[in-house]
Amino acid sequence: MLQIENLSVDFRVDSGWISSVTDVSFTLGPRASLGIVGESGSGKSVTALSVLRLHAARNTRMRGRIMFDGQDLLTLPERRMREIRGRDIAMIFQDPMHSLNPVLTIGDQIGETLRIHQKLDAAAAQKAAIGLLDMVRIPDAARRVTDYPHQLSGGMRQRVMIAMAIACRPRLLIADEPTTALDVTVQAQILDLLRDLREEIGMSVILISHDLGLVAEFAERVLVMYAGELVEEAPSLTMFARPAHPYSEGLLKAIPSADEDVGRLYAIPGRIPDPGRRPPGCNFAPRCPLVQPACTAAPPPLATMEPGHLIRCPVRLAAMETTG
Amino acid sequence: MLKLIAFRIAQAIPVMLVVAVLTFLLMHLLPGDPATIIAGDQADQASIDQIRRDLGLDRPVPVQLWHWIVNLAQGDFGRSLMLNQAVADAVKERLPVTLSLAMLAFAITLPFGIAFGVIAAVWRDTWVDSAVMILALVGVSVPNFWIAILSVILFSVTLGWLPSAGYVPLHDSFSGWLASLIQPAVVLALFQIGYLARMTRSAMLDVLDQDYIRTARAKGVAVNTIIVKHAFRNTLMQVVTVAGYILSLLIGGSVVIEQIFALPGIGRLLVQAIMARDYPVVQGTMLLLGFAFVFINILIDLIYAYVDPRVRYD
Amino acid sequence: MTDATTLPAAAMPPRSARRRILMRRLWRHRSFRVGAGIVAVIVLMAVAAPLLSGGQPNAMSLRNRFAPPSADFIFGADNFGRDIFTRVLYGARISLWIGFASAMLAAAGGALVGMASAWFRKLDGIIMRIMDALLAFPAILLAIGINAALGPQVSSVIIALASAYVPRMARIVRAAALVVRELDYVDAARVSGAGAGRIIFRHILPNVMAPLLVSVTFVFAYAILAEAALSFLGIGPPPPHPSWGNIIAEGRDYSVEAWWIMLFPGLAISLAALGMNLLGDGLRDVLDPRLKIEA
Amino acid sequence: MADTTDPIIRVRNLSRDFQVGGRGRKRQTLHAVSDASFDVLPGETLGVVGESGSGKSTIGRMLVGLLPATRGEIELFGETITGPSGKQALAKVRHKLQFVFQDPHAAMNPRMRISDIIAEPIDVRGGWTRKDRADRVAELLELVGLSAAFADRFPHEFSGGQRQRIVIARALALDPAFIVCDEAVAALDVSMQAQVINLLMDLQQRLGLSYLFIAHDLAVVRAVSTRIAVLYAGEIVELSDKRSLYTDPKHPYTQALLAAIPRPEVGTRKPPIRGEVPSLLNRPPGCTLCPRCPKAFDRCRTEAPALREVAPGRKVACHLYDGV
Repeated sequence: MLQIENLSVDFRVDSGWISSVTDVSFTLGPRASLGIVGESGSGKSVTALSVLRLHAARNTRMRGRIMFDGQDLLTLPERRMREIRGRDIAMIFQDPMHSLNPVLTIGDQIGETLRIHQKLDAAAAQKAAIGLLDMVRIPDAARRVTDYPHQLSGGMRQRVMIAMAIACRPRLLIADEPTTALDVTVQAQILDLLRDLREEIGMSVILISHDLGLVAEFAERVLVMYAGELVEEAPSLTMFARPAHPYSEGLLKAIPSADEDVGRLYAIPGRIPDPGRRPPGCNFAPRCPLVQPACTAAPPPLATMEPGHLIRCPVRLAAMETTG
Repeated sequence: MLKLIAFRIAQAIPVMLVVAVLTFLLMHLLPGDPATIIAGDQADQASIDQIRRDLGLDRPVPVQLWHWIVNLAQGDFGRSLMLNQAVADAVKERLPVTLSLAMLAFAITLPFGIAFGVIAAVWRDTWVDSAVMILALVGVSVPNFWIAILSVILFSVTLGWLPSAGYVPLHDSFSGWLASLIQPAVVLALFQIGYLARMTRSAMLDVLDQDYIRTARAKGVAVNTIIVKHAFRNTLMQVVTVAGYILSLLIGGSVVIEQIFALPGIGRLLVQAIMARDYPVVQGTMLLLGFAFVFINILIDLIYAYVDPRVRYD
Repeated sequence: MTDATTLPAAAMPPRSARRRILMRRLWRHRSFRVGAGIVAVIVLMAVAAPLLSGGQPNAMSLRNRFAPPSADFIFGADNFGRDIFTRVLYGARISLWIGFASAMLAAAGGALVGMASAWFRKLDGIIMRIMDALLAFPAILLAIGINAALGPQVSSVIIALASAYVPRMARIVRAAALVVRELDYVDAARVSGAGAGRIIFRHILPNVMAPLLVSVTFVFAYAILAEAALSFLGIGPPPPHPSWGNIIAEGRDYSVEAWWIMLFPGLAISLAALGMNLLGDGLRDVLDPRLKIEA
Repeated sequence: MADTTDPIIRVRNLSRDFQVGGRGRKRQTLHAVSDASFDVLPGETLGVVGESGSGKSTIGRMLVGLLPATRGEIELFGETITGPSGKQALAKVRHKLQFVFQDPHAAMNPRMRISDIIAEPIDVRGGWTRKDRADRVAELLELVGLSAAFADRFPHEFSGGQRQRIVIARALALDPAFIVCDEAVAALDVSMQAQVINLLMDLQQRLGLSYLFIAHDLAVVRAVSTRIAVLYAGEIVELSDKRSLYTDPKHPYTQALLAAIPRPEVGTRKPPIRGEVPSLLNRPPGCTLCPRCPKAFDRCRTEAPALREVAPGRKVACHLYDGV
């Protein structure tokens, strides 16, 4: 259904263009769930925003192809793109406080999606909005529909965002760090809600997060991004049980556990390179415990390790082949 | 809402008191003895003393202040020295002129200032933006009295389209009123249009940068709808907060403009009073204008509360 | 994304280079460049007035009364036959000085009041009520009032304009200082036992300089305009000393027949204010992009 | 070692109210912290866990004198810093207290050099020669794993992880005995977070520090703490040693928090607790968790439970354990 091929995104800065996302490719079928994990600056959110082409056009350069239903979203005229946004592909964001318009009622904001794409009149849209609020389990929906965002709690606001996103029963929902701004107990509620809605509507979901545990719980497949590149793709249980790329491995080991007492944590040495100052060759090479001279010479390709499990690390790949 | 109104009015009382005290102190604590100035250079000591007694200046300052406040509370703003008239009456006569001028200029400022700002923000970094912003910058950089004189030369003297001076009351003739005020009002509005356009543009750009605009785009909302429905109302909230400042600039500017177009307004009264060293009038006019702005600011707070649901429902 | 602008420590420029980077960014800003150019030219011309014009600003010459612009009098001459070009040059000295001095004085006063209000929360209510009261007067009216009380001199114009702009400056400084005082580094200083003096002068003041500097340039522009308006009303610096405002005031009666008397000083005022405004726009964009235009 | 030594910090019935909502009748009292009592022993880390609005930061700020207490008593190193002579008492022990902030960007004055930032506690206390001061700065930088050559640089030249190291170096300047870490790793990426946690643990070992470690992340708290206090809506609901808290949580809220942690194996997580943290303005009588609690019974609605010892070293505020 969604096929991203060699997507690269550059941003304009003071001194020219810097590359944010480099050569990202992946596919997503109908009714599937995919997680994208990475630290800040990994390009995970940039990738997601590219699918809906929500970057400021003047300061962004995108290359590659984003195929959705057989058409390339990157070459679609803006008018056609607008028809897809909210109807076929919807998105929710990290900060529900600032993602809702403070001067419009939540009913108005939810109904707007339906008024645009299904040409409902105001009364019908309002009625549908109440139904949607019910669907995202906001109690007393008929009364709440005329509330303004500031009258709701953080969790409720994120539910409103979700109601808005699913209004037209999209085929793809992109959730960009949907629970990061929320408390732990509320995070679990929102996650369960998203899972149930995915079943109910039969949509695909891309969940973007810095939290590997969260993504693994939610998604069938996980992509790990580092410094603008896809470094590993695997089914989530595989990713959790035996990550293959040294970065994924290090990331997993660096997360403290609430289930057992660990001694000293493993810490990946060094720091994430800034965009525009990425090293030659493999981006992770300066921090990598497996680094070989060849790693710093040329950027390594993303290669299949086993069916459905891809990594961007020739060193690990070679080691696997000799042992396996 | 009613509670809010009552609360804001209650809050205004101390401000008005401070305004009154400041006006008083301005005239009494600064160097220079009003009596000497009023009496003129040739006056002898006896007449200076007489004036001082007449004005009550021989009493201690706190007593004078007390009398001033007590009189104010009774609606007595003092008596003019040059006009042989109560200050309140003198101001009342001239108020309609200044009010007409300021309101007309305000009515011109709002649509143009906001429209230019929005246009510049929407076409950000294009030639449209540059052109509008250069015009706005010229607006806030050119002295209005100078433009007024140039305008009179062009429209009144050379073309003869508009009167160059004088005021026609509204109840005499609407067209006469408009003709007598349109030129001064437009000239007066130029600075404020520029100022408001610059403000609106930066507020609009700020709003367009917000997450909820991205949410609207993600829903597939058309650009025009985003601007009109999602961005403009939020921009307006920021613009409302400077409306009071704009009015204050307009009243200030009208002092100068009234001189050029010989409009018998408060500004003219004030300048005449200063020239004639008519201190009670200076004091009284400043005070009344000060009070007026306290109330304008209350009004703006209330409008703001109406526009912003976060305040309205608090 | 958020880290996009930070540079890695390994390739870090030292402090002088950091200044250089800031200067380069300012210089790349078109409005700043144009504004700085205009202001520099005007200031240079004011300083070098005796070199640019051989005459005296008050030298009268009945023979040349109302001489239109020509090779001898490039801006023409006035009703006393005084050379307008020379008068505008010398007028720049007074007008610029008034603009500069009142902006500086307003900044100092505003900084003091604003910081005190932001730091001593108990004083805040009363200080801000007084500022509100002062703000209730249009700046030009306040200046007229103060000037009327002090009498017509250059110094009273400066004091009047400065006092008129103190409340606005104070508000800007207070708003910035209130943001800074809630920042963690102020708390860090308090945990270490730092007193009010250290916190205000080491932590808050340096971090409110950017908005202050930006508003100073705007107030400079407003003050030039306000000085001209005061002079025009006859309550500015007294004639015969030329200021841009009173040259226009004197030329007003002849504005139809001898338009040059008032045209050129008006252009000078506009150009100076335009230059300062452009400069301010540039400073704001580079130093303090979140600051709203307000002064 | 915990039971043989006297506590360095003793907190009894500590409460903090805030007045909110303007003046007059609209003014309401917000109970940010109610009746908190706990000790901190030398060399231990007391973890404080809670969601937003739990009052955890307020407690931390009161302990170092950033915020006065409304009621109750704080005794630091034998000095009572609350009450009438609290100011003088605080001045006596101030050099033994320090604070590490959540956001390392905001915690440093951008216009000061690293050397001046780190030496601020020294400068405030006074009495050091310039050479001693410079030597100390170099020593501190190396102690937190940075080069002494960084002393002349400015904060913006460093990454988030490096900045947090600098903030820690400043905290160590006067050899404190007790440091409050308020969400000290929450703003950092996973790989940086592990580095900073390890640094804090190493420093504790070397310098014998005590920490009050405030966090919302249960896994992070488990990694660093000796004992843990769980906060809900301004009250300590459970106070326990680390191991028993995670293996056998007593309070229903603690159970809910642990249950909400995402698990990679699909379907292993229990349904989350309903609702969100209540407003701290109008406290219902009875237990604050009651409206959300799956185990609530009649008594919970009318009577607030007190924090009582239910087993050696374990305290819980819940009526379920009244019989124990």
